[in-house]
Amino acid sequence: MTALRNHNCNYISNVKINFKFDGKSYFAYEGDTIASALLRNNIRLVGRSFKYHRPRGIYTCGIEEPNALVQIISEHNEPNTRATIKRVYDGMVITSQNRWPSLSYDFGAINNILSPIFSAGFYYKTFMGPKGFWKNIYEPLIRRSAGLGKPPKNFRSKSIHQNHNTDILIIGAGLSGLIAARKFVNTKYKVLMIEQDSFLGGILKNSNKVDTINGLNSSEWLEETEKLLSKAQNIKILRNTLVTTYNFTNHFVALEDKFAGKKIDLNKSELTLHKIRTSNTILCNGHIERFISFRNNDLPGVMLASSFEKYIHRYGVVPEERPVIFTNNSSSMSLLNSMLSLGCKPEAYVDSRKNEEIETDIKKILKENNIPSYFEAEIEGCDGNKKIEKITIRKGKIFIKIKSSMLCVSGGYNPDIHLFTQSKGLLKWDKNIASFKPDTPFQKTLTLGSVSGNYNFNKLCDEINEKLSFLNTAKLDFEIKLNVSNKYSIKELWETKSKINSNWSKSFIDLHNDVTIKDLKQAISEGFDRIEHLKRYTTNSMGTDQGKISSINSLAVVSKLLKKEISEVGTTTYRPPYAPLSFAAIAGRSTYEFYDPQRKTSIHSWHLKNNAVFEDVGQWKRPWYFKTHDKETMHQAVQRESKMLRENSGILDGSTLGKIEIKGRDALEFMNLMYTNAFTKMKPMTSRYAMMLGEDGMIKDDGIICKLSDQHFIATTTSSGAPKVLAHMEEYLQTEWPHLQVYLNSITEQFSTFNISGPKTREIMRKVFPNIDFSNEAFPFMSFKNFDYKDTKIRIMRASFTGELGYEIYISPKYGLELWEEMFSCGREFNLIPYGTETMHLLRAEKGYIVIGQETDGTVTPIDLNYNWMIGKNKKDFIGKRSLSRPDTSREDRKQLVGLSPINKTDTIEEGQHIVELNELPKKIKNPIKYLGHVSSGYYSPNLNHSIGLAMIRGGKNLLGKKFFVTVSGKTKNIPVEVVNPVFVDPENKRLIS
Amino acid sequence: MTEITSTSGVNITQKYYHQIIIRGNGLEKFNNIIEEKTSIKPPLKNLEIKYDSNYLFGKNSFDQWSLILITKKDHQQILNLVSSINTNENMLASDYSHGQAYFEIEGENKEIFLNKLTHFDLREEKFPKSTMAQTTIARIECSIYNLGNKFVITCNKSYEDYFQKRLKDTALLSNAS
Amino acid sequence: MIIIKCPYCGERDQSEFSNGGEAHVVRPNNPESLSDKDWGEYVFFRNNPKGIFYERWVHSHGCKKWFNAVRNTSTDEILKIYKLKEKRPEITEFKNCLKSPSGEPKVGSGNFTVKK
Amino acid sequence: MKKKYSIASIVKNSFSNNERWEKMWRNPNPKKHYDVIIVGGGGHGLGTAYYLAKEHGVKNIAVIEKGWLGSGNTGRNTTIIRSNYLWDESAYLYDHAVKLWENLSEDLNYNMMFSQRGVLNLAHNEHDIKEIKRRVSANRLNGLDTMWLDKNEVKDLVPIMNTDNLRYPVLGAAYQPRGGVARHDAVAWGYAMRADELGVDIIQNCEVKGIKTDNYKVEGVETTKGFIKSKKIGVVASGHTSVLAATAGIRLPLQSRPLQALVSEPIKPVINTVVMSNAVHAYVSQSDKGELVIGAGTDGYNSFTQRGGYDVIEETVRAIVELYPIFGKMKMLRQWGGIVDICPDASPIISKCDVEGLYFNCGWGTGGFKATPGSANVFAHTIAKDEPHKINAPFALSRFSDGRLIDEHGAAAVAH
Ligand SMILES: Cc1cc2nc3c(=O)[nH]c(=O)nc-3n(C[C@H](O)[C@H](O)[C@H](O)COP(=O)(O)OP(=O)(O)OC[C@H]3O[C@@H](n4cnc5c(N)ncnc54)[C@H](O)[C@@H]3O)c2cc1C
Ligand SMILES: NC(=O)c1ccc[n+]([C@@H]2O[C@H](COP(=O)([O-])OP(=O)(O)OC[C@H]3O[C@@H](n4cnc5c(N)ncnc54)[C@H](O)[C@@H]3O)[C@@H](O)[C@H]2O)c1
Ligand SMILES: Cc1cc2nc3c(=O)[nH]c(=O)nc-3n(C[C@H](O)[C@H](O)[C@H](O)COP(=O)(O)O)c2cc1C
Ligand SMILES: [Zn+2]
Repeated sequence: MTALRNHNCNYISNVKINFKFDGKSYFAYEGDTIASALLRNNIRLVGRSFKYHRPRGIYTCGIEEPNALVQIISEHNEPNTRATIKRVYDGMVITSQNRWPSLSYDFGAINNILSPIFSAGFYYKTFMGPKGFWKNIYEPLIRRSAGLGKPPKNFRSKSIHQNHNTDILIIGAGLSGLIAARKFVNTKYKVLMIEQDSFLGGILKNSNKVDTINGLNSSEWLEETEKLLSKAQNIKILRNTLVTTYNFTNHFVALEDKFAGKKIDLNKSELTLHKIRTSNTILCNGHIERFISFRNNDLPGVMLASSFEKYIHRYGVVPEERPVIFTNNSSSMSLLNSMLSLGCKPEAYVDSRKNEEIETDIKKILKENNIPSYFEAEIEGCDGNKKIEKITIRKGKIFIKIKSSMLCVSGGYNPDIHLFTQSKGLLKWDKNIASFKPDTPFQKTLTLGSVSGNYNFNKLCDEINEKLSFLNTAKLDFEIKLNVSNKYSIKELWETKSKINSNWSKSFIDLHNDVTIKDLKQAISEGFDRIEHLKRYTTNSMGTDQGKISSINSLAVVSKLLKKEISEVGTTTYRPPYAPLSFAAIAGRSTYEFYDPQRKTSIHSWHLKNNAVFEDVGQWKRPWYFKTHDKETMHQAVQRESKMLRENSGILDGSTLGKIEIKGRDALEFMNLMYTNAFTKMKPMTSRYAMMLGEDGMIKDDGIICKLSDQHFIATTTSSGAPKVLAHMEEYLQTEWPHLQVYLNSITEQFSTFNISGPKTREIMRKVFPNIDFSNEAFPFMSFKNFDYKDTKIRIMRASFTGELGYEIYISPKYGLELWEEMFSCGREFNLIPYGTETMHLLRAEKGYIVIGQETDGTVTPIDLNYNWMIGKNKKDFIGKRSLSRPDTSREDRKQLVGLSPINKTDTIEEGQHIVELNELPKKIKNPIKYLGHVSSGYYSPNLNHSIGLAMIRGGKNLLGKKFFVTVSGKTKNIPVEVVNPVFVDPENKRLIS
Repeated sequence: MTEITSTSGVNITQKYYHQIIIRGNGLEKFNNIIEEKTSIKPPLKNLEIKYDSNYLFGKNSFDQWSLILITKKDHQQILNLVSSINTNENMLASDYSHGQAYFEIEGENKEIFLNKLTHFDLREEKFPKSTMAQTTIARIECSIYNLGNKFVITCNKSYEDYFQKRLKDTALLSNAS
Repeated sequence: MIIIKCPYCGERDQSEFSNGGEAHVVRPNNPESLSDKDWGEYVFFRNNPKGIFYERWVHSHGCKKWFNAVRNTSTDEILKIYKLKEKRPEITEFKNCLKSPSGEPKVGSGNFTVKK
Repeated sequence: MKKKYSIASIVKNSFSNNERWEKMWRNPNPKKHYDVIIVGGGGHGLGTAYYLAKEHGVKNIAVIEKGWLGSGNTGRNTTIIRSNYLWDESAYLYDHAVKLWENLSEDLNYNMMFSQRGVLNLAHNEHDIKEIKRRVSANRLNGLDTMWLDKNEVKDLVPIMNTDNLRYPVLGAAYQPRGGVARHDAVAWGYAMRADELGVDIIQNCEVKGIKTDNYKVEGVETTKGFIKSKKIGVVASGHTSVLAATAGIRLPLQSRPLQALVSEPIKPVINTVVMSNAVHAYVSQSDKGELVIGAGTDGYNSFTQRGGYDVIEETVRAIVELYPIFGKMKMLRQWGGIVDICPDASPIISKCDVEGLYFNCGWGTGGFKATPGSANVFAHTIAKDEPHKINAPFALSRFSDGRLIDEHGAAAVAH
């Protein structure tokens, strides 16, 4: 068991670094993956399997790895990292997963002994009783043993996104990708080429199949090509970037590892997620080798043949000097070549093909080098304790046992169809390569090289020239000389027969999820005879590798069991991502503080300085209340603000209110259709509270409408409703009433808006605006005027949401803060206070004014609110009108708005509680208890000195004066209340119009 | 002018301009009125912009224009212009001056930089010089004007703070690796 | 993610648009004259075909303009985009577009990957 | 029950190499005629057949499924089960289901792995708090176990949750301890097995092409395996229901939209409760196998493709990473979509229609898995008795004319 170094490898440096695996220090070279480094150190056992905790090693040399998943402790415990992809760096700390207490002595391995019981569907058939056992005993146990790695720790990412728009996307910079790219050098096409590895070359660097291209040896040709491509202005290459997702309309997602082989610096972006939109896609992403199932085909030491070869050429490590090779196809010749050229000789060569089917070149090499060869033979199985020790070959009826610690397996090559099928392209079974290959693309997708099922080097250039001929590129021809035979031949072989028929013997079909061929057989016998059922019942190909090296095998095995054609069996659905994709990268920077944009008013800095506590309203930050000192609670602050305002005056930053300017010949008609109110008789320069419904008759939004003229209106909307209202208006204008000449502009942002109200307000306004007449006569309630102010204009409207004398001031944000401060310096002597949304809500509730989204919930009509006066009776039509007369909306016993007053004045009416007829509730409610409705708003009124409530209750209009009970959260005793008029303060509106 | 960030190949500054949004039918009479009021011939082609050192006039869509005035002006002047346009029954002009934030982005890497924040196709063929577009950048709605050597981006003022931070964050992180 | 060609702004990512459901549903001229059932139909019922669908989109994060599209809902392919004022294209125009390469039948959700 | 599963049966079979298990269900050819045909072999359809046979003694039933059992939304949902709906009608319906869930594994002798690990609905702003408190109070009066938890209590249940340092902080949550998750596929398989035992013909790979009616009466279904006669037809085809209804000349107020979900790679237990957040669109639970099961939002357009836009996935993952920063170090293993049938009021339709003998159970949209046993149970009643059970009476099609909607939008933006 020793690994050698291949000194001819150019892709790995000589710089030695150190890392830790399961507590022990090892060396590696810069450029190593965890897997190549472990192999270099002769480590074969790297993890335990998912279900049976069987010892597992390194099976492949790439993204398809099903076994070698490790946890990176030095990177916030990153779990389930593929050792075959992740680069090592100096000081990296790694542990194995899914074992306890240690990798070699794993307690969970008992599952392997119990495995005959843990057959497919095991969980569904047991653990059903006695009652409570599932919840308290079985499930917690199952959970504890589930999962692979441990959860990560203390992590916050800074990954960024990069969008691309391009003409041509080439995925894979292997031989075919590079040739294709060379055709585009200095053409008019913008080309993006993406390669998952840090080096270009694909098969050229992963094997020694190719000898020369146009007379250059393959590394020289690579160098020439790289130079050519990097000089081309129109071509961009991304390395260390894996394409994971092929969406509709040629949209892609690819993940770039910015720190491949380096320690992550958390102040930087560790990953870049590329989002790509392209006109044409060229898939050159190659092939994936598959395995063959045999007894114990999961033992550490079993490795795919081409992966073994890749370790030699790409990472300069020969994992084992004398492995056994097992194949059913012609491709292992290059492995033989590679090994022999380094002076290593395989222990044996086992080929399932018949003597006459095997290439003469291969036979020649075997003979010349005296390699024990077995044709028309297969591996029966292998044995060993946590590693291969003995390999059994079956040749006819004879069994031959060979000692070796490694077994290189090749079951043939599958075109890597994952991305192609994600794009919804159709596949076809190709007998010659015994695999599925792309057939009909659904999008503008081309496949070149081995992904297209073309395993013939000599036909590669023809294929590329032909398939790209529709584009304006020159023909390219390369003469590719090989070290191996060009012919690819394969004989189907999916599983070998085990000579031991034990309950414990296992041939795996899915290594990751520990699915055996036996499981498939059992599932079929139970009636799960569709491939999708088999997948779900056995969890076949549902692991983190998504069955990359095994799914075609399982289809083949199943088709044999069902006696069907493999194309009849079909595949399961390929879904993104191609390989597990980092959540951090998907999220990008639009998370944490950037999760959603924040909107701030022009007064924001003042609010901060004055200890505002903010509330999120849509994307806006609005002052919720202001703290006068650190210890002041929200309740105290709101009580103080509310009282002060009704005594003196208060001012609210209302800049977030939506504002829409409506103008045009037919503006009046339009407004009459959009709102319930009638605007025809309304005088210019006056304003009106208005209600907007949906076609279902339910309240959508409300606001104040200012009429400048019949052709010109300004509407205000709720803060969070603003975009919806504008969109709603635009929709009707464009789609239903294009004959109306009306134009709309959102002017929300063009004004800072202040709502000032309270008995002292007029005095303050006079002081701030000494030239304006604020008398009742000159400036009546619900009127507005424009005034000059500095080099701008302001609009002042007499309106109020608190029930006090009030004005709304609209001013350019340029002067917003200045004026706001001015108001405070003038208002100081009148005890002017700033107040927030909570106080606003309290004060309006005292007046019985509703809030959209609080009294209304999408099921409330204006009639339910007793707002019949807002409905233009004589209007023939407005949006939602017809719905108000449907049987249900005209019912008498709908939920209607009322006020609630506690009979016992110290009781608190809680928002969200319900109105019932019982004074007490049972402790445990078994049968539903009838209720009349719910408390939509509940506040402690500092002005009445008791709790008040607004409520929506059944038939409320007729219940004035009746007594009911309101539930209390967490208590069984309800509080008695009286149904009252919802206007608690100043029902005659004396204050309002004072 | 406030410098927001200046990193390898990208230079972003915030500017303070005036702006008017005009709505109307875009027919000949409309164009004449606009020209008469503003002394600028409005762009006629959809998405076209006209500009010099004093103004930037873009046609956002078939019935909407935005006029950005680059040189410093009295607000009153703008408001007068707005109300004089508004004397026409079937036109709507709204002052957008102080409700918008204006950013200019220059430098050879400006496209790559912006494409970290938007999917918008900035390629010359798709977004030629002297045109404008409305799209989303950093998750907010923006207008973007292509002046060839630079892009002018405008968004609602309430996002100013957020947008600045996103720009800086992107510059910092893309610089780093 | 679909790419949609706004008739006014050009090709943009679908995330800039909002879908407005079935197209060519005209708001009744005189709602009061409708029966409850008919009015309910107008408010709540929209076609939901698998295959050719006439629908509305609005470029909500762009120019804010509405337009119509014909889309194959069994493949998401947009077959035609036209302005509101333009005539509704005849369904016969799209007869040949109904099958996706994945062999998606008219009724059925099959996720086929293999050519039959 | 013929097939009896237990640890004993498992051990016994293990000795015969697990080669002697019985078939879960037959694969019959369709007969010419059935008393009741159920179109759609999802959980609701199979359950309906089971209850029709078991509780109403109907003998001659077929379930016709165009793909494989559970290939619709039953096999692709995030499996969240809860009953804390706002309106009484919904609360009764969904809690009827939860009560059935609680005994379903024993009832069918098939482990559905119904795991009552509790469901949290997070509040991120004042509006959420108000909405949730109202719901908690209404639920309480309806006898449900929903409660309000403050931020610290939420944090105790889910310690890895980031509650403060985020754009929309977690301010509290509604918590329903009886809520949880179940193993989706097992639901279809369990019902199918027991329905089959009671004589129901489960016919897979048979697509109903049209419903034949004559003079407002159903006559049967046209299928890819020929015409099959029946006087009663129950359509339970989720996303495809309106397409089928159209063949009988019936219009339904449904829109079919993609709804997506995703799973992470499996890890050791890290989150023990189901957490839902409407405001930031993040629905997450951890399965018994260890993967995080994450639900996304619906795509904004009609589609029958069983896949949605990548932007929706991105939205969801942003929210997940925001709420649980450590999940940033984890990876998405697979994403997929289903086609959900969305009703204007976000409530289902379980109803007769103008055509005699034609019944619909649809409109479950994004949240019908939780209702499976309850819905199947009352739908069986509706078909057998030709009149609704009192629980599903309010869910009639006629509500769209008279306006008696059951608007659950407020209660759930996406009602997983
Ligand atoms: C991603 C996602 C997440 C979800 N998350 C949740 C959740 O967390 N909690 C929750 O409660 N709900 C959730 N749901 C919703 C839930 O999955 C569904 O409401 C529920 O499963 C519907 O069950 P069903 O039996 O009615 O439909 P389905 O399971 O869809 O069954 C309908 C069947 O009808 C078949 N069919 C269709 N047309 C025909 C035809 N012409 N002929 C024959 N057969 C036909 C289909 O193939 C399908 O098998 C989610 C849905 C999705 C897509
Ligand atoms: N005769 C034989 O035995 C045999 C067998 C197989 C292939 N071939 C020949 O070998 C040549 C192979 O060339 P090729 O270009 O098709 O394959 P290749 O292996 O040279 O290149 C594929 C490249 O794609 C990259 N890649 C794969 N998936 C990716 C993803 N999702 N994102 C980013 N990068 C990804 C890989 O890292 C690799 O570099 C062909 O000429 C073929 O005919 C011959
Ligand atoms: C609750 C749940 C858990 C899942 N877990 C996994 C999983 O661990 N691995 C996997 O590959 N797929 C998993 N899936 C997804 C399925 O593989 C499949 O994508 C989904 O059922 C939709 O089917 P389709 O992709 O064949 O269309 C899961 C699905 C659900 C509903
Ligand atoms: Zn547009």
